[in-house]
Parts: sequence; structure tokens; C-alpha cells
Amino acid sequence: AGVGDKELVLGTHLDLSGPVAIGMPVIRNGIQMRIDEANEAGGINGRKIRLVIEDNASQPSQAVRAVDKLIRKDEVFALLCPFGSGPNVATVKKAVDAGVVCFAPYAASGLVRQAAGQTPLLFTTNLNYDSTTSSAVKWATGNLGSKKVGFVYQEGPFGDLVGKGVKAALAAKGMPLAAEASYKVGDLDFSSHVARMQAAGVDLIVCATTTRETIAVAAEVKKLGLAGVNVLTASPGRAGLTVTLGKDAMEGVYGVGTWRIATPDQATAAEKSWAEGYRKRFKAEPDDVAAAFYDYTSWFLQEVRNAGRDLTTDKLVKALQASTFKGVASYDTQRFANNHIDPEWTRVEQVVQGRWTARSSVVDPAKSAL
Amino acid sequence: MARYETGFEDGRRLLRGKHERLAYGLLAAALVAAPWMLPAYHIGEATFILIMCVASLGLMMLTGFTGQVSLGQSAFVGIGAYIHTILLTQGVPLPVSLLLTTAGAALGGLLVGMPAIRVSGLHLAMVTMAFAIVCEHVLGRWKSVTAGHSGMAVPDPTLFGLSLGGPRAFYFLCLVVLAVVLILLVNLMRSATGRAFIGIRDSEAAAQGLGIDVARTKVLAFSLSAACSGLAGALLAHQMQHITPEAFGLALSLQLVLMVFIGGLGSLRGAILGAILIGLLPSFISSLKEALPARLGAQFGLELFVYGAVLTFFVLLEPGGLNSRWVRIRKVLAEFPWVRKSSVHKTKVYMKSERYR
Amino acid sequence: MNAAFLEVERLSLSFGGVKAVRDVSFSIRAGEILAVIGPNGAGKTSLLNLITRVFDASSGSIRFNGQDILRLARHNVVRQGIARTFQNIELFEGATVLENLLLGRHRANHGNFFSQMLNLPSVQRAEARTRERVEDVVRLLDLAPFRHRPVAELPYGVRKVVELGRALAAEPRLLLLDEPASGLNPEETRRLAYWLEDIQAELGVTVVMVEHDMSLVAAVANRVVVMDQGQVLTDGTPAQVQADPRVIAAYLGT
Amino acid sequence: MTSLLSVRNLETWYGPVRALHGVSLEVQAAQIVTVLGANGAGKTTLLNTIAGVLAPSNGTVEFEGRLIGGKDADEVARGGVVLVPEGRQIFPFLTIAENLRMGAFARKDAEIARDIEQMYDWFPRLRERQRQQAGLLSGGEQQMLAISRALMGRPRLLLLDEPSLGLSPLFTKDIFAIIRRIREQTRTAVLVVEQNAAIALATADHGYVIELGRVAAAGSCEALSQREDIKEFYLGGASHHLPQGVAGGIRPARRRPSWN
Amino acid sequence: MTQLTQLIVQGISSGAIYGLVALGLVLSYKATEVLNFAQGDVVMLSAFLGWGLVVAAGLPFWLSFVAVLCISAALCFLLEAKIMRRIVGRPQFSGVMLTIGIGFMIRGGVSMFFGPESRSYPTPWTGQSMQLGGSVVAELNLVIVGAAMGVTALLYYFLRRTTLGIAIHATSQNQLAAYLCGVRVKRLNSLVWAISGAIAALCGLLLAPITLVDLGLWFVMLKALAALVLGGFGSAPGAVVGGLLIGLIEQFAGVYLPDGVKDVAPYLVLIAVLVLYPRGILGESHGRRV
Ligand SMILES: Nc1ncnc2c1ncn2[C@@H]1O[C@H](COP(=O)(O)OP(=O)(O)OP(=O)(O)O)[C@@H](O)[C@H]1O
Ligand SMILES: Nc1ncnc2c1ncn2[C@@H]1O[C@H](COP(=O)(O)OP(=O)(O)OP(=O)(O)O)[C@@H](O)[C@H]1O
Ligand SMILES: CC(C)C[C@H](N)C(=O)O
Ligand SMILES: [Mg+2]
Ligand SMILES: [Mg+2]
Repeated sequence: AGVGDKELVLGTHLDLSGPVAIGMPVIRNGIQMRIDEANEAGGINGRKIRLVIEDNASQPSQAVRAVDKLIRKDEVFALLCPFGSGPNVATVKKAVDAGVVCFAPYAASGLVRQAAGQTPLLFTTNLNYDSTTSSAVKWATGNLGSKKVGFVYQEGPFGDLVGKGVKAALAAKGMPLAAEASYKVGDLDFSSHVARMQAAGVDLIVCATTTRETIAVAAEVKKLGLAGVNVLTASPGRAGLTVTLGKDAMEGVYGVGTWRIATPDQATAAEKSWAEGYRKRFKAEPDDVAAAFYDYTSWFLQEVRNAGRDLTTDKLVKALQASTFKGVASYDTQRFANNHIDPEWTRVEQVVQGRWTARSSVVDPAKSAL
Repeated sequence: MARYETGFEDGRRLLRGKHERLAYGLLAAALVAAPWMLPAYHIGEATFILIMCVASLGLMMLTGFTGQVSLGQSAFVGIGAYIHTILLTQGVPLPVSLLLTTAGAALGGLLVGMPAIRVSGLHLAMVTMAFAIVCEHVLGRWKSVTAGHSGMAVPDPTLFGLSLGGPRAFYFLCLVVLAVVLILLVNLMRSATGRAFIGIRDSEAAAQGLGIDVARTKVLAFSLSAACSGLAGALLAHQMQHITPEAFGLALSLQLVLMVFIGGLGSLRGAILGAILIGLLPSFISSLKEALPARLGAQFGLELFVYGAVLTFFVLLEPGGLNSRWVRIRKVLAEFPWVRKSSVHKTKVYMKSERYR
Repeated sequence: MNAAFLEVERLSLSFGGVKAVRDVSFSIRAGEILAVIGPNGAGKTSLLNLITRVFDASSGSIRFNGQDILRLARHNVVRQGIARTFQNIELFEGATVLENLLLGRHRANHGNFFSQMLNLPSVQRAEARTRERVEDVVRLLDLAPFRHRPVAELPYGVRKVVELGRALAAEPRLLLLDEPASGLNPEETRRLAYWLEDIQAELGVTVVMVEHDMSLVAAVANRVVVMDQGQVLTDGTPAQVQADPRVIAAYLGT
Repeated sequence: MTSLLSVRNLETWYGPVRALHGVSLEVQAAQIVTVLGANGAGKTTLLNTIAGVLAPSNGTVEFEGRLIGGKDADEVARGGVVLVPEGRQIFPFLTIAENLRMGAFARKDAEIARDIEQMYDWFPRLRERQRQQAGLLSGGEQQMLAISRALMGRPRLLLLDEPSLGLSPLFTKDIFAIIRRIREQTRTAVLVVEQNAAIALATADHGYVIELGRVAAAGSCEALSQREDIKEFYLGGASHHLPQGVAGGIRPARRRPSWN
Repeated sequence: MTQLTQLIVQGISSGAIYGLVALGLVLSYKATEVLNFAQGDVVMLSAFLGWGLVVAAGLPFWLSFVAVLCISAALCFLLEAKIMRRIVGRPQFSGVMLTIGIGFMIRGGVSMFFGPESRSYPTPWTGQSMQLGGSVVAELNLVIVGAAMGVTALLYYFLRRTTLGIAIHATSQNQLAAYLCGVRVKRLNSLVWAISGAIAALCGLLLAPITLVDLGLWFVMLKALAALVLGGFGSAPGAVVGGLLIGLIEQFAGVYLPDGVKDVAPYLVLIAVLVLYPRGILGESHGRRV
């Protein structure tokens, strides 16, 4: 379905009105930019791409309705980068059961896989929060000498999964988790979370947080003058935006890098031209998350082209499974193994003078330690 | 056609006169035929609305008739959804599970209602809201039972080995449940208990003076509305296929309150009209978005803005809710050739404090 | 049959420092009409509130038909056959006159709520009976023109009658009326007097009525209790109390 | 000669229902005027419309030569026309003293405290209870409070809707005596709606009878008191009292209820 | 020990914000018996306006501060005068519904106009902290506490001691009677809403530097509601006490109780308090007689 003579219909659902709506513009821009480029170049195999965006408000129930609509009314060919662990876990089965490809959901990949059951139609590109965080925590205990680790996390699949990683890393070292404190999306005040960490005397706070919360935790640590306490944020908090917004508060914070954040001076030619294009199109500063989603869209469209003019779901799945890709924000070339991105290139970074700066080499945590 | 009552029974009859019987007959036929006339997507939407009707009928009992505002209805929907899912995964057959779920939610309503009736008005709204927040939190934290925030997959509904999971079959399941609930509630409302509800809403002092056990009746209303909500929750679980605690948060409570309010407090028909309106709103908004110029349509917050605007519009312009509009239209139709433009004379109104009740 | 039907003994009620009722004792025989009069703030309404258990007495006892009322749960007072009206009118504003009257018969309704939901035949029969009784009241009080009018838009006088009707619909044996004639003009008061007579004579209902309109009191009351400052000042026939100089000084004026 | 208040052809609707069908009436300075009428005749509606609580859809209300019809009630009150509404609209959670002070809200002069004392003298019960929440007063006490609160506004025209409602006979007499006294002392005109027609006609100078939203009769109080129909309906027959034992009276036949 | 003082200071300052927002609610509730669910959105809007004036328009902080207060006040004034007035006489819950709708519109409008991204702006207090009793206290916290105390004291005086304040009470108890006493009810109501708008703006401007200028700022509304009810609906000091209580409960539950209890602790306390004292902590008891 969704494959017309002149048109290919894709769908996605993002949190346009819920608690994480702040993060959506860049995601949408990234996807839209790549699709516009493709359409300006005459479409793919003679088909223009049309993307239907629905709102899921970060709510599974609303996501179910959105996906229902996308599948039954818009008859989309695939879901491209739908947002949120909760929404995706709730909807992915519905989508793949209806024969719709689900590509690159921005969600806890392991859980989405689990919810989807055995299916070739789901392709996950989001590095697993547990394995990546786990190796970063191991790195921290080794390289920063962290002795007591605390954990601040968002309630929900995302936080759970990061927590799994943290605990795994600590278990491997025979360390207990010194303290944990959870918050709900939308919470504003993190003073008690940090106070809890302080009371437990931790020297490393691992955060399963997104933009605003990462900044809040970092700022609170600074404010209390907790010397010798490091903050390590899981991948969603490690974004360019976090630093732009958090400014001084973010200085010195560690993050789990899962895609490149290029700064103007280290940018390659490809990155520069991408950034130029982004600035022109959206009259806004380019953003690493936008780049990442531009990449995922690129990857998808690349294989749509490779699947040929007589596009079918089967052909696309075959093409994707056989594909390799390296985009503007990739650390290195990647492909799909069992429909999950492979290798899971990761590295630890730290904010130095307002920039995410590498602190480790890029590795695949499944194969070697950081 | 004006209606005359020629006996006591007329006043209690469900359908009065040929016209009503015909109209409701047609409506029933349309509802039965709908799944074959509608595309699959719209069947799903219709099913969702049917489920919402069940829940909003429950809340209408409590808020519209008994005057107890509850912002905690989502908790009962959630409790229903979880009980049902857990029972089904344990292999309990569907009808039994539906009954047990309803009973469980009713029990929940009873337990919440007993302390909650000590407060009323906005206090009650806040207590129930607090309860809903706590409840959502417990669902999210009680991982051993509810699988926490990752949520649980809901088994397909099956009846005597027959799968009711398809859109059409499930639509009929919901339709039947709604019809049964509606009939039971209509019966209740035209009998002593229903009148007692209204009495408590209008004057607790007088109700007490007439021998109505105010506390017991309020708890009854609580429990009844929780039962309806729980039942709706069970159906909703199937509709969602995968349930997570966030699905039963404050937003759902607000939606339900909006349904009964916009539908028109104090009328079962209102609950249904409200559920239809609020249920259709998201689809309306997303089609509106497509109709708007791309720049405007792609603005963040447009959904929210339109949603708010529609709400504001209805609260301002339909003081009696959709139901009173419906009644007026029907009156015009009934008197048809002799349509009299009722002379509109604005009267001044004054706020009456509800603290002094 | 001449034993005391309602017997109030040394009843007291105070709100903080205010002693609204002190040591009030009196009794009524079945079938009597008793008027309670007294200056404003004498405690007449409080007395009715005590009998219907709106307030809990500080001390004293109320025996109705041999039953100790102060021991009953509030809503059960009505089950004993006591109905009342309110001084400031407490109707169900959102409902019609008919619904108000039907509510008046709440205590006489049968069936638990499951049978009501299923509309079992027994419930249907009970409902039909209820409607018949209510229609009797409508006919008695000439409320037919207002049957389906929402109470909120009726003039004061009619609302008073509706409230009387609602109390009657309960088929009480004891009817407590708080200023039934206030807001009625003499013509309407006369109509009320006829109704009260009917209620007493034909329905055999005992009436306790708080009233300031002496013409009504004189016309229908068998006995009058005069209250002042929470206490019983005197009692007797209407003619006796009207002639009592203390009553004239405190209440009637010259 | 221009009157203090002159109402011409007043029409008031409640939604689709017309309650006043063109009422005209005059009140002269320092005059006490009474309005009589059966239940639902429209007396309350009339006073409410004059006071700006309801908006007239037709007709004019002129006070001291200024049109006040259709103005908001606060403007009318500030203009010197103060209404004691039906149903004792007191502020239930303010104390009695605060209620009285609210009555003088629009006043700026220094005599407010003195006037409050005056009210306490007239209504000693209020003094006893001055620190109590007004909502807890007995019905009659609330009525006293409502009247004295209106007097606190030092009106030039006082509109009273059934002032005797719920007052004891002694107090009813007192109220009317006070009305007369105020008229004497401050030349305040009074328009009073009353069910107790006997005392109203005895106190007032002029009277109007309203039926079904229209003026059915008007005239000086002496003249009105003499009219047979008025005696019959509003004065309750010649004696001002119901006959002892009403059973003998003429009454419509009706089917009697049959329980017991 | 220092941790304890630190927790108390933190609790009081976040509690003061809840209390302030609740104070705004108390005011509009007092005058018009409308529970203004849009208050949280006005808080959020003011934060955005602050950003707009300070960063986008480049105005000095104090000028923007005053301007935002005025704009929010004007907005709430108009809200009452043009919209809320139309539902006078309808059941209390109409007001809740209407303000929920308006709140959605504000939230939607802000995110359409400003976009949903978070942002921040500098204030005189950003990053400043000082030593107090052996623990570190951000100056901002002191400013917040000071502002809350000041506003509460002013309001308390206004509502209790001035004729206009008593008129506000009177108006909410019996609007018709207030009209008849010559109170200019319409103007008074709009004025009260304007004040509550200004308070909301103050909260927005104080909150923004703690968190960020973000659409999620309206969430304080939930805590403020809890504070309002806990303190006793319609009582100004109650709102502040309720706010402080919730702030403290949150801090202490966050550190000393098992993880996860913190989020529900305020609500559990709320339920318990209301079931035991149905009127809240400082709520007036309203006898009703028949
Ligand atoms: N709940 C209460 N709290 C405090 N005082 C009260 C309360 N209820 C009544 N009172 C006081 O008790 C006294 C008696 O009141 P009650 O209503 O019984 O008088 P009443 O005889 O009915 O007067 P009226 O003829 O004016 O209706 C009054 O002075 C009143 O102020
Ligand atoms: N809110 C309302 N809505 C509709 N009709 C009303 C309303 N209020 C009054 N009416 C009607 O207007 C007419 C006049 O009522 P009004 O209250 O003025 O009578 P009244 O002379 O004061 O009677 P009473 O002596 O009982 O106080 C009545 O027929 C009444 O039914
Ligand atoms: C921005 C995020 C990665 C967090 C998101 N809510 C998730 O669940 O995955
Ligand atoms: Mg009384
Ligand atoms: Mg009247």
C-alpha cells in the first residue's frame, strides 16, 4: 500500500503537543529536508515522496489512533522515524501486522523489537540505550575512577533501559547502585534528585534524561558546588542543543555519543554543505539531531531507490537488509544485522568550552570495551 | 408533533410515539449496517467512540446527575484495562473477565468513594485528580503485575473460540456492551435511585430531609460510574492492543469530563453526543491540518490550539451542552410548519456562589 | 389514641455560645395541628431541625410514636413518617415540579438498584403506584398547570406550594411546616388553610407548623406553643395565647 | 411637576416569557407607594427591573429626571435607588457588621459608623450578633439585616420586596414604623411590594395593584382600601382574618386523595 | 545538618513558587468563583514573553520585567472582561472547562508563535549563590521566597483590611447583592483577574531561570492546585502554607523516602488531609442553615 504511480506515501508520528514537543522541530526538519531534496531532484524512481505527520503527544493511546489513521486512511507504505518509546512499543505490532515497514523509530530499540515480535519489517537504528550506557559507565569507573554511582532517570521504557545498562555495568564491577531517583516527563525541579545523590555521597551521576532535565541536573550539581561529582548523560541528553541551552552549566558533563556532533572547525566538506543547506532551508542553526534524522531518512530513501521502480515491501526489506550506509552524522559505516543497526558505534564525550569533545575512541560496545 | 401523556406509563416509556420508535429503529439499523458501509479506518474510529460513550455515560452518572465532579475517572478506566488484560492473560474467558473487571472497578469506586464523599465540589475534583495521579504512578511502578511503563500486550478478544479481534467483530462487541449499559442506565435513571441522584445534586439538605441516604447514594454513584469506566477500560485495552500507564493519565480524565460537560450535564444523550464530538475532534483536526496552507498546517501547537478553541467555543456558545441544542432542534422539527422564532430577550444573570450549598 | 404522638422533652441546642433552644418540652396528639409562634430568632426553625435531625440536640429527647428519634440515622427519620418543608425553600432547582414530587416519595420506593436497572415488573408496579400518589397531590394542591415546569422559574408563592406537595407526597404521618404562608397573600393563605384542614381531616396527618401569620394560626391550629429566646413562653389555644399579655408584648404587638 | 420616579410602559421578558406587559407608575418625592398583586403577578419583576437587576426590553424608567432603565444595578444603586430584593440576599460568610458596611460601600462620608449604630438601635438583635456570620442568622434576622443594609446606602428611593416576609407581627409593625420615620426624617421615598396588604395600605400614600404583569388598579390608599374587590382579595375579607374553622367556607369541589 | 538546611531552603523556595501560583488562583477564585486552569499557561506565556523581551528584543531586564507584568495583567483583564464574563451564572465547573480550553489555546498559540524549543535568558540572579548557615543557597531562591512573602502580605492586607478587599469577598458570596450595594462588580472582577495575571507573570519570570523557558512550565499548575486545596480553597495564607508544605514534602520525600514516592507524596498528603479535614488546613468552615 502507499505506492502510487507518481507518489510514495510515508507516515510518521511525533510528539507535537506533549511533554517532549520541544525536541520535535529538529527531527521533523531533518526528515523533511531529505525528503524535500529527493522531491526537488524529481522524486525517487519517478515517485514523489509525501510524508504524513501525526501527533502522538507522547501518549501510547493517541499513538495507536495516529497509527490506525496512517495505516487505514492514508495507507502509508512505511513509518519513518516515529517518535517515543511508549508510543512505538504500543503501535509497532499493529504496523507490522498490517504489512507496513517501520523504519528507525526513535525509541528504546530493544523494547520495540520485543513488542513487534519476530518480524522482518522493523528496522531499528537507535543504539540500544542499555548496551551503550553500560559501556560508558564501565569506561567511567575505569577512567574517571568513579566509586559510587547514582542514577537519575525518566520514568518509562527509556529510563528503564538505561537503568538496565547501568546496573549491568556496575554488576560486572561488583559495585552496588548507590542511589536512584526518578522523575516524570515534565518535572521542572531536580533539586531533590541531586540532593538524594548528594546524601548518598555519589561521585558519578548517570542521567537517563533528555535536554531540559540534563541541564537541570548539571546546573544543580554546579550550584551545590559538589566538587568531584561527574555527570554522565545517556545518548538523548548528549545533543548539541543541550549545550547551546545549558551554556556554562553543561561544562564538564560527560555524554554517551551515538552520532557525530560536528563543530564548524572540524566539519568535513559534506557536513559543511549539509549545514549550509539546513541554514538556508530553515533559517535556523543546524542541529545534530536533525542531521541524524536526515541520515536515517537518507538511508531509507537510498534503499527505496535500490529496490527499484516496482517497489514492494519485500523488495525494500531485502534491499535494506543488504545495505550499508554512512551519513553526515555517522561515526562510521553501518549496516543492519538482524534488522538492528550494526555496529553500534559509540564513544564517550565531554563538554569542553561549550563543545562535545571526544574522550574515548569510537567502538562497538558489543565487541570491545571503550 | 407535540406529545401528550395519556397515562402514568407514558411518562416512563422509553420510546414515546411512532416517530421516536421509527427514528431510533433507523439509528439502530444504521449502527448495525455501519461496519459494511465504512472503510476500515472509520470502523476503528467508530469503535473508539463507542467505548468512550460507555466511559462518559459512567461519568455522567456521577457528575451530570449526582453533581460530583471527578477528575479521576482515568484511574478506573486504567484499573479496568489492567484487570481485564491480566485476567485474559491468565486464561479467563472474555465474558467472565468483562464481568469481573466491571465488578473490580465497582469495588474500586466503592473504596475511593467512601472517603471521597466527605468533600464535594472542586475539592472532590482535586481529591479524585490526586487519586488518578497516584493510580497512574502505581500502575507504572508495580512492575511485577503491570510490567511497568513498558506496558502489556493485550490478548485478542475471543468468544467461544471465535476471534472478535477483527475491526468489524470488535465493533459489534462494543456496540452490544454500549447498548446494554445504556439500557441499564436509562432504567436506573427513571426509577427512584436515579431521582435520588438528581436530588443530591440539587440540594443535599432537602434530599436528606426526604429520607435519601445521601452518603450511600453518593457512594453508589461513584461505584456505578467506576464500573462503567472499568468496563470501558477493558474494551479500550483491546482497542489499544498494548496498554501502558500513561494512556490512563490526567489527559484521559480531562477528556471524559469534557465529554460530559460539552454533551450537557444531566442527560445520557449528552454523554453520548459529547463522546462523539470529542472522539471525532482529533480526526477533524488532522484533516483540518491538511486543508490549511502547508506553513500554517505544519506549525507546532496547532492541534492544541484548535482543540482549545473548539472547547472554548462550545462552552461559550452552548451553555446547556450539545443535548440542549439537540432538544431545541427537535422542537423546531416537531412544530415544523408552525415554526415560531422564539423572541430572544437577553436576561441578565448573576453568579450564584456554589460554596453556599 | 390520645397518647402523645410526638413528645419533646427538655430539648436543648446550642451553637458555640448561642443557645438556640433551651429546655423545650411539649407534646402533640395524633391528628392535631400545632402552631409554633414566637419572635424572630426564637429558635422555631432550630426546633424543626432538631426533630428532623438536621442538628444533633445538645440534650433532651424526642419520642415519635414511641420511637426515640435521636437514636435514628438521619435519613431514617423520614421512614418513620415525618416530612417537612423549609423556611427558605429547598427545592431541587434543576428538576421539574413533577420530579420534585416524585422525589418526595423516595422512601416509599421498592426494589434495590439492580432490580431498578433491570426495570423488573415489581419496580414498574411500584413506579405506577408512586405516580398515582403524586397525581393525587397534584390534584389536591392544584399544581397541574406547573407539572412540567422547572422549579427555578416559578414565582415564590408557587414554590412554597410545591414544597408542601413534596412533603405530602411522602405520605407522612407528621408534617412539619416552616412558615408555609410567608409570601402568600390573604387569598392564597385562605386556600392554604383549606388544604391544611383537608390534610388534617381526610389524610389524618398531624401537623406542626411554624408561622407568623396569626390569621392562619387562629383559623387552623388546635393548639399554639409560643417560643421566646429558645424557651417555651406559654402554650394554649389560639385565643388563649393571643390574649396573653406576655405574647402580645414579645410577639404580637399592640 | 416631575415625579421622583416615573416608570412608563415597562416590559420585561424572561427568555420567551413576558412577565411585564407595559407597566406605568409614579413615585413622588417623600411618598410611600405600595404595589399589591397575587403570586406571579410580576411585582418582583417590576422592582428588579427598576433596580437594574433585570433589563427591560421596552419602556423607560426615569429617576430624578435621569433615565436609569437598562443600566446595571450598581449604577442604579449609586444613583440613590436601593433595592431590598426578594429572598434576603445577604452575604452569608461576612459578619453582620461587614454586611452593614458593605451597604455603605458607595458612600464616602464620615457618618457610616453612626448609621451602623442607628441600625443596631432599630434592630437590637443585630447588635447582639454583630460578629456572627450572617448566613447563620434565622430567617427573620436575615430579613432585618437585608433591610438595614439597604438603609445604610442612604437611598433617596428605597425599593422593598416583601419586607415583612418571615418577620413576626410585632416586627412587621416596627418595620413599617421605621419606613415612615425615615420618610419623615430624610424624605426618602419608598416603593414597597407587600403581601400583608392591610399594613401596607395603612402605611402608604398611594397604591398600585398588578395582575398578570399589568396595572389593574391604582389610586390613593384610602380609595383602594374601600374597593370591594381589593378587600376581598388582598385584605382577606372584611375582618382581616380568616374565619374560625374554615370548613364552612365556599370551596371548589375536587377529587380527594385517597390514601390511608 | 547542612543537608537539612539545604533541603529546607530548597523546599521553601520551590514551595514558595507553588504558593505564588496558588495565590493567583485564590484571587480569581475569590472574586469570580472561577478556578482558573489557565493560570499555569499564563505563567508559561510570561516566561516566553520575558525571553522575547530580554533576548529577542534586547531590552534591559528590569524594563522587560515590568513590561511582562503589565502585559500579563492586561491579558487577564481582557480575558475576564471579554470571555469569562459570558459564563457568569453557569455552574462552577463551566469556568474550569472554559479556562482549560483557553489554556490549551495559550499553549498552542505560544508553541505556534515561539516554537516549542526550550530557551533561557540571563537574569540578575542567574548563577549567583551565597553561603547561608553553612549551606549553599542560590540567590534566586531568596528572591523567590522574598517575593512570595511580599505578595502574600500585600494580598492579605488587601483582602482583609481594605473595603475593596471585603467587597471582593462579598461579590463572590452573593454577586447580586454586591451589585445592589453599588459595588462595580464587573470592573472589580476584571481588576482582580489582572492582579492574578500579574502574579502569574511574576511566577513565570522567577521560574524561568530555575528551569528553562519551556512549554512544560504550565505543569506547576498541578502542584499549585494541590497547594490551593491543601491550604483550604480560597484562603490566601492557606495557599502559601499549602505551597510551602508541598515544596517541603517533595524535597524530603525525594531524599529520604524510597525512589518514586516523591512524585506522589504531595498527592497522598492531599488526599489524607482532605479526607480528615474536608476544608483543608486553613479553609474557612461554612455552616449552612436550612
Ligand atoms: N448554625 C447556627 N450557628 C449559629 N447560630 C445559629 C445557627 N442556627 C441558628 N442560629 C441562631 O439561633 C437562633 C434561633 O434561630 P432559628 O432559625 O431557630 O429562629 P426562628 O425562630 O426560626 O426565627 P425566624 O422566625 O426569624 O425564622 C438565631 O438567633 C440564630 O442566629
Ligand atoms: N427566572 C424566570 N424564568 C422564567 N419565568 C420567570 C422567572 N422568574 C419569574 N418568572 C415568571 O414571571 C412571572 C412574574 O414573576 P414575579 O416573581 O415577578 O411574581 P411576583 O408577583 O413577585 O410573585 P410572588 O408574590 O410569588 O413573589 C411569573 O409568572 C413567573 O413564572
Ligand atoms: C528523547 C528520547 C530518546 C526519550 C524518549 N521519550 C524515548 O522514550 O525514547
Ligand atoms: Mg425560622
Ligand atoms: Mg415576588
